[in-house]
Amino acid sequence: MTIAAPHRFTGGRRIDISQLIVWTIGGILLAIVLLGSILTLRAGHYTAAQWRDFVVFGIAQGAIYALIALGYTMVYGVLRMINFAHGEVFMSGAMTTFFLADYLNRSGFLKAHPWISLVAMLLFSGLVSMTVAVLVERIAYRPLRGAPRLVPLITAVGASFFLQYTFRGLFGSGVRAYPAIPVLQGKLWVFQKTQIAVFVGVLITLALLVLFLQRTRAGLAIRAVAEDREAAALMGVDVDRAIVTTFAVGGFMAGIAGVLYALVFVQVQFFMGFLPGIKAFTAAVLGGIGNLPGAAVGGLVLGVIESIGPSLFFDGYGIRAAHQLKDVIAFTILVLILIFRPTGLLGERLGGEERV
Amino acid sequence: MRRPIRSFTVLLLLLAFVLAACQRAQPTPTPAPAAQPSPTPAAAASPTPAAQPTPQAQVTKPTDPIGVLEIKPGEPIVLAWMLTVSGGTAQLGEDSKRGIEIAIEDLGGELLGHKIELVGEDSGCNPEGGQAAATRLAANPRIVAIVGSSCSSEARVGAPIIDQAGLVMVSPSNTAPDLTDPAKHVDAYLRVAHNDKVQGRVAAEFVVNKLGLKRVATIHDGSLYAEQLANVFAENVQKLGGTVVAQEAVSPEDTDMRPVLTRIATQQPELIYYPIFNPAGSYITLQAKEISGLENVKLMSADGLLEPQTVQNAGQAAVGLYLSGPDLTVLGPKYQEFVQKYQQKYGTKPVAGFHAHAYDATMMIVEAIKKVAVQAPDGTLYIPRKALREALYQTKNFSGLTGNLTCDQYGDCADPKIAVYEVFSTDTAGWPDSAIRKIYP
Amino acid sequence: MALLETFHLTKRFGGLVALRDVDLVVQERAIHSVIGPNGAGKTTLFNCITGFLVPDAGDIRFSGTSITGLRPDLVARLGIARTYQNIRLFRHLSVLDNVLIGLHPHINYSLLDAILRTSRYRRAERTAEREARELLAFVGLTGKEFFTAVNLPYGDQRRLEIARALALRPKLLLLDEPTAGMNPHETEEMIRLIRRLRDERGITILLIEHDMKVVMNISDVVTVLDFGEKIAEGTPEEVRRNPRVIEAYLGRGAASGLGPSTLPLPGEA
Amino acid sequence: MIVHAARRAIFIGLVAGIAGWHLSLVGLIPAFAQRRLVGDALTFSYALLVALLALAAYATGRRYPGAVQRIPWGILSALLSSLMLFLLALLVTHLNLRQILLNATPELARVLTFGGGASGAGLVRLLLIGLLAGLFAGGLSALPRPWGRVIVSAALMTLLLGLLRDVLGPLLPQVVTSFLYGTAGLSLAGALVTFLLAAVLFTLRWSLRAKAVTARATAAVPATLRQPVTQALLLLILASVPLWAGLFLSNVADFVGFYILMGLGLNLVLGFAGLLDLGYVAFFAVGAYTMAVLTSPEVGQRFTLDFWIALPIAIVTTVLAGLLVGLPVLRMRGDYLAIATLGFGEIVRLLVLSDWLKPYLGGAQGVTRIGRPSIASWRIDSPQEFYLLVLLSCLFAWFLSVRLRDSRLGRSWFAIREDEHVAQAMGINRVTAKLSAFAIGASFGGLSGALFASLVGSVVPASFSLLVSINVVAVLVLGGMGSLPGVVVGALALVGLPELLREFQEYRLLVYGIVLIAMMLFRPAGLLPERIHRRELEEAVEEAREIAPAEIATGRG
Repeated sequence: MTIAAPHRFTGGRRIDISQLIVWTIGGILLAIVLLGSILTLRAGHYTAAQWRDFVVFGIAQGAIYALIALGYTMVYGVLRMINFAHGEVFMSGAMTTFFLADYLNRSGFLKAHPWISLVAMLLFSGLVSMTVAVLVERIAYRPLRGAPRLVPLITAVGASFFLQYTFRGLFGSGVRAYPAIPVLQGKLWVFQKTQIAVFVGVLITLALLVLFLQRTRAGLAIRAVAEDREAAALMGVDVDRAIVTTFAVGGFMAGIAGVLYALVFVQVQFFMGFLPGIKAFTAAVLGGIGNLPGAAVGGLVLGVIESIGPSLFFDGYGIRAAHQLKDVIAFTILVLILIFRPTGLLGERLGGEERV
Repeated sequence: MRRPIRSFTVLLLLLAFVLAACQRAQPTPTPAPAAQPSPTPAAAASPTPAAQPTPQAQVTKPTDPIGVLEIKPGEPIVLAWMLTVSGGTAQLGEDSKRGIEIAIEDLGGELLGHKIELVGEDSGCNPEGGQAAATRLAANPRIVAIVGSSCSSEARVGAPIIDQAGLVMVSPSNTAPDLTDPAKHVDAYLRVAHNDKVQGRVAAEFVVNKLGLKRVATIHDGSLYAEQLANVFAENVQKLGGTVVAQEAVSPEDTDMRPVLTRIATQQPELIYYPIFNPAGSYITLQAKEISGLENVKLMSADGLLEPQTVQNAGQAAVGLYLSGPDLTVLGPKYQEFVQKYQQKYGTKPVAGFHAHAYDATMMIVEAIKKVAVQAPDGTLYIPRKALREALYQTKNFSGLTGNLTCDQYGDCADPKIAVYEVFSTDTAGWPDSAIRKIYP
Repeated sequence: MALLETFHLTKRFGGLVALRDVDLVVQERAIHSVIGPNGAGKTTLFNCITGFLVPDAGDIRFSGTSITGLRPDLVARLGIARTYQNIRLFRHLSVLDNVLIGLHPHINYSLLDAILRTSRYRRAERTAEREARELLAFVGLTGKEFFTAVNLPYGDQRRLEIARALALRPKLLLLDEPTAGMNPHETEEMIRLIRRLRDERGITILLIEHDMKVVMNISDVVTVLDFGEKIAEGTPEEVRRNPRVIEAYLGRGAASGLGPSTLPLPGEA
Repeated sequence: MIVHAARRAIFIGLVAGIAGWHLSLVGLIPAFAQRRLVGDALTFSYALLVALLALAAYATGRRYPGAVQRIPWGILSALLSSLMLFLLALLVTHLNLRQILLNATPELARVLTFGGGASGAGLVRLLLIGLLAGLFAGGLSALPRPWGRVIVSAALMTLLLGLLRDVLGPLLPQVVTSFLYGTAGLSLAGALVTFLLAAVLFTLRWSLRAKAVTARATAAVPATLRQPVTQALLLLILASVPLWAGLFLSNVADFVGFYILMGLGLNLVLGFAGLLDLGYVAFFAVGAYTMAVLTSPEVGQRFTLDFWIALPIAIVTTVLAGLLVGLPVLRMRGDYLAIATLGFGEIVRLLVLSDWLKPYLGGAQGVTRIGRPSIASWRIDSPQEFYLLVLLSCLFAWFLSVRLRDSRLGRSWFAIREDEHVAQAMGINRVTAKLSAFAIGASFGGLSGALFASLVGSVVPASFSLLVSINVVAVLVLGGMGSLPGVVVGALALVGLPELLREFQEYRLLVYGIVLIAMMLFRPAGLLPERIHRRELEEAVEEAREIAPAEIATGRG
């Protein structure tokens, strides 16, 4: 029995006014940005070298975002939750390592063996951050596995503030300045040497991370849990252990990011984790959360947009002190990505979960 | 026995509410805080003219349009500070706080037979902190007067709150011109720090006349102090024949200043003037020389960065940085004595530029209290608040550590001496002499 | 007369075709079953009908008008209610509230009425509560109005889910494996309940069911899906004899966890 | 068995010790060293330390049925914690850690050892106190049902009274004050009397409640609250606050009020509709800035409106802002929603901060000279007078919350919170339900912001940081999401108490962090769980027990 279809449906969901409004707003924003860029470029205040500088600064900042974003993305991939406290994990390494750096500097070791000192600082910072990350997982997240999603999110926010103000209480609210590392002073072509150190550090870390995930049993376990936790458990993977490993690895990278941050920006304080944390999250979402290369790409893209954006988008309109709007750009990108392309630029690796 | 009395007072209070409400409606619509301060004592309003307690005054409690503070025997006279003692600007406020503490110590901790108690609130060097601190201080009815605030932003929102509460504040380190601008000044506000109209002028003279630089850029951080000082500087540079090629802003939380510096570099300035605070100030110091086009630019900041932290944080990059600020080198032997006390008490030389000002502010307040306070035979002390304010405004040739202070009708009391310092070393152990030296005037 | 019709309904997920050209006609006041091995696309069909999924092609008509791509809540308001395979109650609300939420589209008062508690509000709330209690009585949950839904025994949860669906005053009720996890006695009762729904309330029923006994027992029409395609349709008797159906079940019987014995062979009751 | 018990005791002892290290080194314990509670001896620091030790003992002992086991194991872990504390005192005294750890001062060592110092005397003192704390905790928990609780509550009450000396002292009649309080903290006699009085009160309350339970009345407290007499009395007390509270307390009450308003608003969004909004401060900011721009002569068009005209405009603006935030996030859930709203909150703050909008919104310097309300000839000026306005607003918001909760809209929010998918299948329009939650919730925040701006007289961007949002979320979490009385309790505890305890200010965010984590771990429904929910749960459990005891699934609450 076949019936000739009287009407063949081709479109998607019928048009919804709320969606229409959202798309209109998005369109207007895009138009503003485009028009601003055109106006700026036609005015021609900036030389090519300056645009290049913007990109270089953006990449240096973005590389650090990328390193932190990797931690977000890994945890999200495995647990499907945002580790809100990740920015503080990053801060804890940088803050604590200041004292090591300061000690090395005072004792003259830093001058004598800068490379050894640097590696020691990176390792130390990584270990501190790792410990903090694992503790956070153990205390604030693990007991709540299986609770409604809202619950671990709230503890994550709590953990974030707890860590911030613990470090404030321990080390004070003042700003601490890392000693300069002699071999990293000065420029190489258009780059600062510290910036190059950051790129190299990020590349090495990323490579090690990929190797770890692809080539080790622990990495395999993490990937299995990320794919399907129940199935992995049935196959004999120790889920808790895989999750702890994820936190540990993510924390270690955040710690390394902390020292690299200190190389570029020198000053550290207890609040330093908050903004980079949010930005790194933005980067992770931008690249497609749960997707490792995505986090790296997202970080770089965000860094560059932040660096170029204020000049490119707003200068054309003659907006005063456009640089102040840098974070507005970052947050707007975050919101827009979440609205229009929640799977990010490179796509979400770990599908499966419904997000209607 | 007490209960009925209490409820009676409550009733009275209620009545007073209503009466006050009715009364207030009739006169001019100008609210109290906006009223202009009168340089001369309003004879009808202020109860006790400057002299020592008169026999009549000893018997009756004085009256005062904004209230009389009553200090019973055995109760302390409460002075308060409202300074930034945390975060990146902690040294600035801590330094001033020590000035107050030394002043109280010099008084032997006592005034008119009452102990002096010092309380305080951290005002965080931002408007919100000023708002919160002022609100808390205003709610403490025991406070006589306040030494503060540290940063001009704090005062801008804090002063009206203090004013409303009937208190008075003397700032050791606010320098923004706005605060004593005739149109914007609030009655409760005085300061012993210089007005930045002076600092900005001196800085501009130094840059244009002494250094011979013509193209300058300015950066502020959105704070009242920075914004206004940058503006005054810019105006003066233009007056002296220079050009201001860029006026930019950063926010105090920014860490990456390279983009904004690159924007400035497009205009090829010879000097960047950024009168802001730490840590943002140190970020600019650190990052400016990295920018292509700014390799040879001169950097200059102001008293907000006149603290060892600036040199500690920026390290080698700080060498060559110019800093304008109060000139402490021309101060007399009294100041040297003070510094010695400071060193004895805190184990370090003064860590910022406004310790002496805080000392003077405290002493000025104490003088004024002595003038207006009325002592009852039983030792109870009455301090009429409006009269206290007026006494402060009448301060003339008060000999303080920072010079001879005379207050004008808008609350400017300073005897401004501005110097420009240069950072020549990264050694902050013997701050200030080991790291900075005066080069102008 | 046909209450629900689908024409060439197609839905893909990436490369996987969940539904392919499915034509389905559900007659008014029928009990119509959809069967098929796991992954045959039954639940996808339900999701398309209720508006949660937008089909890639094809049309769905309800009482003659197209409802394709309509928002789920509008579909529900037209009179299509559903239950879920793994019970989805409002777990932390009371039994009564669960049903009252089902009545949501039928309660009419404005926000202002609610804030001022006008007579209109009170009347509407009273009527709604009465209806909710009636529905609870209908499914046999009287006396448990103020239990929290999670605290109900399993069978009661199933019944509550049906009561909640009934609160929408549906013309068509989609039941997704209503007897899953029930013991024979409970299953008996559920079958009776489903019959009563049609007989006493005149509701058309579209049913997904794995238990062949239930299917054969109550269905007027059975549609068989396999790999997203309709392979057979007819009375239980016809379907049971259809060789393609037997092949679909027997061929992969072991893999789908549904042994051949579950499919009652001809001649059995 | 013994080995297991010992391991447990040691573990808990160590954990408590580490907690002690943490609290000491972040400065919380030394900060309270000057705050005397009872007499000259008992400072708040000591009370905290003793509480920590007792808690360790209690946590260890509660596993075991009888006092015979409870007490010794409890003592063991309390002693272990004491040892840890002593170790810290030793470290602090003999190593110069101050360069790194701000609070590793000799003063800390003195506080930790109860004045004994890092010497034999200190050790003996600490161990003795550990022993007593263990004994006390073990003994208490071994007492029959109400007594342990009554004693602990009464003790806490006494400590609270001591803590609030400076606030309460001036309020009470002088006779009472001079009897209760010494030069600092409670006098010994005052403490004793307070303790006994409190104990009697708590016993009374307990027996009343027990009676109520046996009488099978539904939940005792709300029932009495609902009685008009109690309500009127409560209202009268609340309304009379400005008469007896003085400037300072009224000011605190105002700020608590602002947070109650915001809490009630966020409760609609988070508690009722289950949408975690981490950018709630945006609405507070919009309300405050609208009020500022409209009534201050400083910015914008240089015109000023009257407060009463500006207020509704501010609320309408916030509702629009609520819709604007709500629309794009309609399709998001959980974490994404939280982050997106957080982004919105920050965008609002950054925009009002910017130089770009400075001519309209005042930039970093904010806006001052904001208008105050006046009724006829009565200018509402002081915090005391403002209190009435705040109280009225809170009551209105409460009233609205109740009415909405009991309406079909409220039910549709609950449905969305419980299961968005099913809610839609039940004919609930997700768009209207969520948007109405956002819009109405926002309006409360806007009202709060407008009042805040007017009371303080100035608005500055820094007042609208993420911390405000977190603060409101913490208020809700502590009180219980969805629970209206919970909002009040949460605001009193998290906003009111820190204002009253000056030393506390610096640690308030640390405490928020602890509250958020601890509540979620140990009491996710909050201190005062949502009422309907609880009532149902109790009844259900009770009745279900009669019907089908085996099949009750334990609910989350």
